[in-house]
Amino acid sequence: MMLPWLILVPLMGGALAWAVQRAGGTAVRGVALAALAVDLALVLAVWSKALPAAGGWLADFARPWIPSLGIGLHLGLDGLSLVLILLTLVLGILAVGASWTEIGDRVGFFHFNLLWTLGGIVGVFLALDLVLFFLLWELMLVPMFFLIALWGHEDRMRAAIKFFLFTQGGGLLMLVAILALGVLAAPSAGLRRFDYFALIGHAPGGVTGWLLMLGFFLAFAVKLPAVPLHTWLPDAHTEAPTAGSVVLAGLLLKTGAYGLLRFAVPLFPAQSHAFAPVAMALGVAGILYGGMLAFAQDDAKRLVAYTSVSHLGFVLLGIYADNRLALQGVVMQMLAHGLSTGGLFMVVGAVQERLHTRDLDRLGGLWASMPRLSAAGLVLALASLGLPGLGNFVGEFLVLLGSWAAAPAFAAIGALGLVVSVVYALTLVQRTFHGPARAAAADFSFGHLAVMAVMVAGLVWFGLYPQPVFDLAGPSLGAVAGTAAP
Amino acid sequence: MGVLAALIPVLPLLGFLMLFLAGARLGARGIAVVGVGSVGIAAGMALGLTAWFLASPVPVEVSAWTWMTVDGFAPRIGFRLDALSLIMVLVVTVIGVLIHLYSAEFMAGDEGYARYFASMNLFVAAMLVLVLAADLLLLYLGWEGVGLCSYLLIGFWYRDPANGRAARKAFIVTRIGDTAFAIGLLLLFTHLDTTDIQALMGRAQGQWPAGAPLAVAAAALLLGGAIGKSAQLPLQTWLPDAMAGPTPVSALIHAATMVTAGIYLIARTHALFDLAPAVRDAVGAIGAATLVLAAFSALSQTDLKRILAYSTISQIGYMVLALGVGAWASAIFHLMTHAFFKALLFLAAGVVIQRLHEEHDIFRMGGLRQRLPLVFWAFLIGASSLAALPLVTAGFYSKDLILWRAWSAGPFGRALWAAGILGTFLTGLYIFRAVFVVFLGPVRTPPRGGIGPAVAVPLVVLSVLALIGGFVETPDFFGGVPALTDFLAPVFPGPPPPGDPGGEAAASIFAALVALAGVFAAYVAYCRRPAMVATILRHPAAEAMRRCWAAGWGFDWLYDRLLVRPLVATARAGRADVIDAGFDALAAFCRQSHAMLSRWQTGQVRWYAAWIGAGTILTVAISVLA
Amino acid sequence: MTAVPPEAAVLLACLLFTLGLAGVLARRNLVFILMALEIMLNAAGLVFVAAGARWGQADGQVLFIVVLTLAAAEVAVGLALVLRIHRQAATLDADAASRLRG
Amino acid sequence: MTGGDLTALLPFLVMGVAVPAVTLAAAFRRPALAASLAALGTVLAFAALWPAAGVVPRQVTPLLMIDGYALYFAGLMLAATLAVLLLSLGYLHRRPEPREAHSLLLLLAAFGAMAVAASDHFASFILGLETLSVALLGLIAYAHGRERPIEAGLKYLILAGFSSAILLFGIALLYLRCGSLSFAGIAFALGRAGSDPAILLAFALVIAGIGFKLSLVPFHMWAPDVYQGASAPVAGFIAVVSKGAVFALLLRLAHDTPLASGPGATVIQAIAVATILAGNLLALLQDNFKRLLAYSSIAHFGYLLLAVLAGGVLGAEAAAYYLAAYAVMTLGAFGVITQLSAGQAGDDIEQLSAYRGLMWRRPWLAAVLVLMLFALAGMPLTMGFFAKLTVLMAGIHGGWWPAVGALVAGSVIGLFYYLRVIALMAAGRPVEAVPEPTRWAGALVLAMLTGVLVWLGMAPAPLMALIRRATLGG
Repeated sequence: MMLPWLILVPLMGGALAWAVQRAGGTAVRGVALAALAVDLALVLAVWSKALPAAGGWLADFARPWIPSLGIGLHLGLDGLSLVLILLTLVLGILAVGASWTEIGDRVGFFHFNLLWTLGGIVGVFLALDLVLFFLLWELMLVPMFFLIALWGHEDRMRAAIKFFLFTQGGGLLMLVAILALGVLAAPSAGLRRFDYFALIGHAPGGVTGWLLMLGFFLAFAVKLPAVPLHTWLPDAHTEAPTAGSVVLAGLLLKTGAYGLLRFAVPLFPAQSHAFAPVAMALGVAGILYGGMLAFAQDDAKRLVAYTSVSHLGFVLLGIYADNRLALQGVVMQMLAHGLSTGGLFMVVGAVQERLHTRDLDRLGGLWASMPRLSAAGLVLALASLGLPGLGNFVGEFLVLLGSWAAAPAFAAIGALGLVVSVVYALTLVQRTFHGPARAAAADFSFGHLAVMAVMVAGLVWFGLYPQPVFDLAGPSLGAVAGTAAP
Repeated sequence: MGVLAALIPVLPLLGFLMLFLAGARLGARGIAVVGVGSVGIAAGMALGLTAWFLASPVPVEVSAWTWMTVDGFAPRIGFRLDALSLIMVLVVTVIGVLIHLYSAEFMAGDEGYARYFASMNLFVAAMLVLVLAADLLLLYLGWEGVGLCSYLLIGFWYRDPANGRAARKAFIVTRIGDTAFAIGLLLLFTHLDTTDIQALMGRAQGQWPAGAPLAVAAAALLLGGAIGKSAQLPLQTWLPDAMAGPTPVSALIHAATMVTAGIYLIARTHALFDLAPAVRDAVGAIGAATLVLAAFSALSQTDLKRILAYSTISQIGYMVLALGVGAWASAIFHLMTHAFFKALLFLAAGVVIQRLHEEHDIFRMGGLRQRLPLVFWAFLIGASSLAALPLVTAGFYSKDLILWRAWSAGPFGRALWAAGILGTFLTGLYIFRAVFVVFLGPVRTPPRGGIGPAVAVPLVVLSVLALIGGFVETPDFFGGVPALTDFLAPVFPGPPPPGDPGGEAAASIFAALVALAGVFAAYVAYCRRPAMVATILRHPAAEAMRRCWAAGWGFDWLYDRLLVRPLVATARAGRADVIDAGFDALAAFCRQSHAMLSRWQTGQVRWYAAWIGAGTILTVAISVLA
Repeated sequence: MTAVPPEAAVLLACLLFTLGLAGVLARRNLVFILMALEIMLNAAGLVFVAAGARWGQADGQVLFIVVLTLAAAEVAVGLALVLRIHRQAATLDADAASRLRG
Repeated sequence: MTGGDLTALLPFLVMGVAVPAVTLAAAFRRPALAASLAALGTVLAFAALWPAAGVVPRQVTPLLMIDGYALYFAGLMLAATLAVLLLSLGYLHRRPEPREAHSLLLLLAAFGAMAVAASDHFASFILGLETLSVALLGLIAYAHGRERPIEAGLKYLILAGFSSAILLFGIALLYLRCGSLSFAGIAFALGRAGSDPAILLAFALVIAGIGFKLSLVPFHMWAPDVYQGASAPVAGFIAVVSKGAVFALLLRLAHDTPLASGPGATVIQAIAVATILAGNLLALLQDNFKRLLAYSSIAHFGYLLLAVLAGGVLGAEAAAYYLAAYAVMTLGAFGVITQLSAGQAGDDIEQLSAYRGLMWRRPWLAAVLVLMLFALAGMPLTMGFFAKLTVLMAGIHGGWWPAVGALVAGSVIGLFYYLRVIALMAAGRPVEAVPEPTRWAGALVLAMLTGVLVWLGMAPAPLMALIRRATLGG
């Protein structure tokens, strides 16, 4: 019964935040924080009351919605969704905190969009009816579009539209695949259903099955993003305001990975199995290509954006390696990337807010005037390069370990990403924080520092004792693992 | 008692956390107390642990917690204290505390004082984790941790971009080796189902016959990690540049401890290398080649720290050579003595450089014997030990053992031995070149300031160690105390080498003579007839040779042309993301289509009617033809 | 009275239709275009009459009357428009009325 | 004619009474009275749908088939007409032209449209269609003293006549071949005799004629010019009522006769693909908002052809829902233009540059327009989402993959220009909203449309159930 509220609370909070706009920015932010905190409490309440059922499902909610089309309101929570929803809400709260001073105009509408995006993302992680999933998948795009288009930087309109077009293009292919799957899996039109459990195991064979699988894969690969469908990402991430970049990198990309884990692979096990080498090759290509481009950028946000391409390459590699090691690595990589890259965007965003530039040629030597900001940036960059002891290492190592078992060649080439990541992460550190002081501004405030502390603490926790996450996500991954392992 | 072993790394870690989080509020004195104190307590505990271990030499293991458990992959946060790790812990903590003490004075007044001690403490913690780790993955954590600290400290003076470049170079080049190490880990776990080092070695010996391809691959990959960290061919290029960091850093990280982690890794996993003879031979060859090439480079440097840097590469080459002939204990022995005398040399050099206003060029130094007597004696002792002057220095015993073991390892060993002998001559030559030029002759730059106790004490203690540290293991013809070998025997089991006291004595005498010849040559060339070198160098071929050596045999040049520039150029050229051009083309196609279709909307009614007519005909045609 | 074979009527209608079509496309004067339209409509009417005759039904004639009415209404409105155009633009050139485009 | 027949015919009878009443009011130059009577007529006719729904389906005279399907579309037409009537009130307020005839023409056109949607006989189709067309002609060229409306009217006159001639020729050929003008009679005759080139020719001509009315590619070229020339409410009326009625007829024709099977299906699919792609591409960088909506409307009817191709209950349901959604979205979009252009003489506010920063100047109107545009783009929580979903499902069910592919590609292209407009409206810095006189009738219409758009976008089940009853009943 609680599950719809998990989606509705942010949506209502967003509307309320907009409504209290006249009362000033603090009221708006307070409402937004409160809504997310309530949502977080709700999640924890659901979790604490849940009795793990078969397959690791902790909670379930099903109501008819449009019976004539076979579409229902079906939400379900398992360990995988739970982990990702927790990440969503925590990052959401941090994003509200990080944009405390950055956003000055239309504060209410900004938080409306932010909370609606978060609500859509939570919904995506819960939806078990494929049409509902698609609906929520699209829903989160619209407020995100506004976040980029209204509060973004110089080239925001183009970036926002590009982001929308790419995601929507992939999404429509997925819609076609969803509908076709529902149509083909039903014995008769009257029995057509888009429920996850009704469709699982009903993938058609032959060319049709392949095309449908590709429909799903493309949608998620755009969102992930997988090379060569990634080109929306650098623009969107670069132009978005800080909170937008944090949500984009930290959460929106994860919906792609979640989609692959929850839908693309389990719905089409045989095709995914055969497709695995291609997907893994794309993952490896993403690791190296994203890293190489990250290194070459002169725009700090763009650099961080490309690192996402590289990091999510590991995710793709791991998903299609498809054994427990790799999948647990994928989950960890998602969480750690959410924190580390989200944090880096906050750092770069703070730099931009203070110095009004992201141009690495005009930055440098920030350590002298902003040691706290720089130290935070350094730690996050280290996480990004996969330093053992921080979460990203656990994720990447497990992915590599799992993919080594599946395909040693891909794992070995993917491991070169460890070298590439050092190159770009240290380039970022050097060109921003080190070198002769070219610019100076006020250091992090206490609030910002607290946000960073949460991020770093999370990364250290994931890096040194990730077991709780693994225990939580394990049962859900059990259902995925082995369905497509080569 | 074993808990103590686990606690040793925790102390510097706590020191790091205090300095990192509250460094600014502690004040200079507080920073020094925390920084030095944390390592000092760790050193004290290490000494206590040694006493206890000597009483009952049984390895202990402590598990803090299981890092993660996924599908059989269950690395532990666990520590193992045995003879090998104990020696390493001692080296790290004792030399560590001395260098921390030295730094308290040496770095005083630097704006990054807290940052410096934080990084140093973190380094010590990571290094202790590295040597104490019972699990290969935890070892990897320490391994990367020390790499990080090395990066942070090389680039400590971050305002100069050159320092940043050197720091990144160090991290990136070692990371290449680390990646090999990581892949080795993947391979080992995948085939042996554990990452616990003891279990891993046991299973490797149980499952793989000698020369098994998997064993060879695993050993080769681990070797990759080791040569990266220990600056051996072909990944040695980062170490000379790493001298950009503060000198105590060079002493601790880039001479005494971190760079020898590769030696430790191979020694720790020696069972694997025993299964891969080909890789072991490669190890020996790499060591021999590195020691000779680096010695030539050391000979042609003018920067005091770079001389020492190349010397470090060369000396680690000796250790690697020892590993290559299976003389595990002698490698560790040399690791230990090298830590003493090389740290000593760096600390002394640090004082020299600081007193001469950051002057690095030895030819602008001179006559410092009278001005800085303590430093002179310390440097001289260090140099003697490095040059392996017979009987009175620690370096003599360790190096001699390596050469003897190489000699007795068959024909391939003899070749390695020859390289070692050549190296011995060169070592004496290059280090005494530095001694004579810097401390004798006329005063070229007057030194300023004196030496406080915090600098003096480490110099004295290390001088003593550099002299007497070799007596833990003396050859048969000179006392015959195999204390270290015996101590390490449980870690490195195997038959004792065939005793041949006569041969060993002869070899020792020969090596000693060669070393002395090197020193004499330096004396001739740089004290008696300084013009001689200049005369030789006037020959273009000699000058070209000198330049080649000075530039580290052109490895940097080669890598720059072969790898760095093409990769950077490719990356910069493709910066705008060529793939995006494809999507741009699609968009352009849509725009073109729009333009074309728009042009057809002429607004002329007859044209529209014509289209309706044409459409009708088309419709008819399709329906009739379909 | 000999019945006209429907084929002949249809042939004639086709001819008329094509003629009208060509007229619409070829003439620039609005009045001529309207006349050409009438011809096309009447071609359709002719087929209706012929078909009605073929099936012996009144429907064909009825439809013909409908078509005639329709044509008349169209011409009436059309001429009114042409008048307004003439008053405003002083031309009856159909091609001149092409401000709306793109 | 029985009482039941009269009950079924009641909505039409109400309209039949309303039209002369409004004519009288117009003749006496009573614009307010004419408008009120017209509104009353549409409301009453709408109310008459309920009693009529009780007695359907039944064939009333050989000309009209009154079934749930016809009533559904009649309701849609009437609701749309009422919306346009109300929107026109404020729009015409200060314009020079007389206002009374406007209501009359709208009512007349709606009457024709209802007849078209209910006809299952070519005679009634032609009659209804021409009533509709002639009334539309008056509406398009309604404005005084400006060139654009006249030019638009002229183009519509010539091209509508041209296409009518083609359509009539096709119908005549069908009649010649089958001996019947009723759909059932034609189907029966064809079922007995099978098809031959003459039939294919006739069908092709009919498709071309209908294609003109629906502005399908390549018969589409008139649409943007006419939308631009006509006033915004009239453009909305053409886009919704005229096209909707003809589409309803096309569906019935395709259902009753083999028009859309065999070669016809190939033709329709080819037209669908061309319409979707060309319509969207033409709108891509269009700078005139009315033309942009015209092209977008072209593309939407390309999507709708998937429902025709799919046929059957699924196709009919999809089309019915889609048309309802389309009516709401299109009227909403044109309604915003109407509201913006209300109370002023001259051309409408239609250049896109005039929409820059609209979100900050007229936040409520802009919000409505944003919602309508997102709905047109098929975004969730609006009717547009389920409209696209149902049509897509119908297309997939029938396996019309080229058309499905075109729909996907077209939707992505379409998204671009909708977003472009939205981005433009969001551009610029926030300013204080300009207080402007609110046209209450229009505002009410827009509020209702927005409410319906969102409500039926979140809970489409009631409307879908209604459609299912209507289509199954027919």
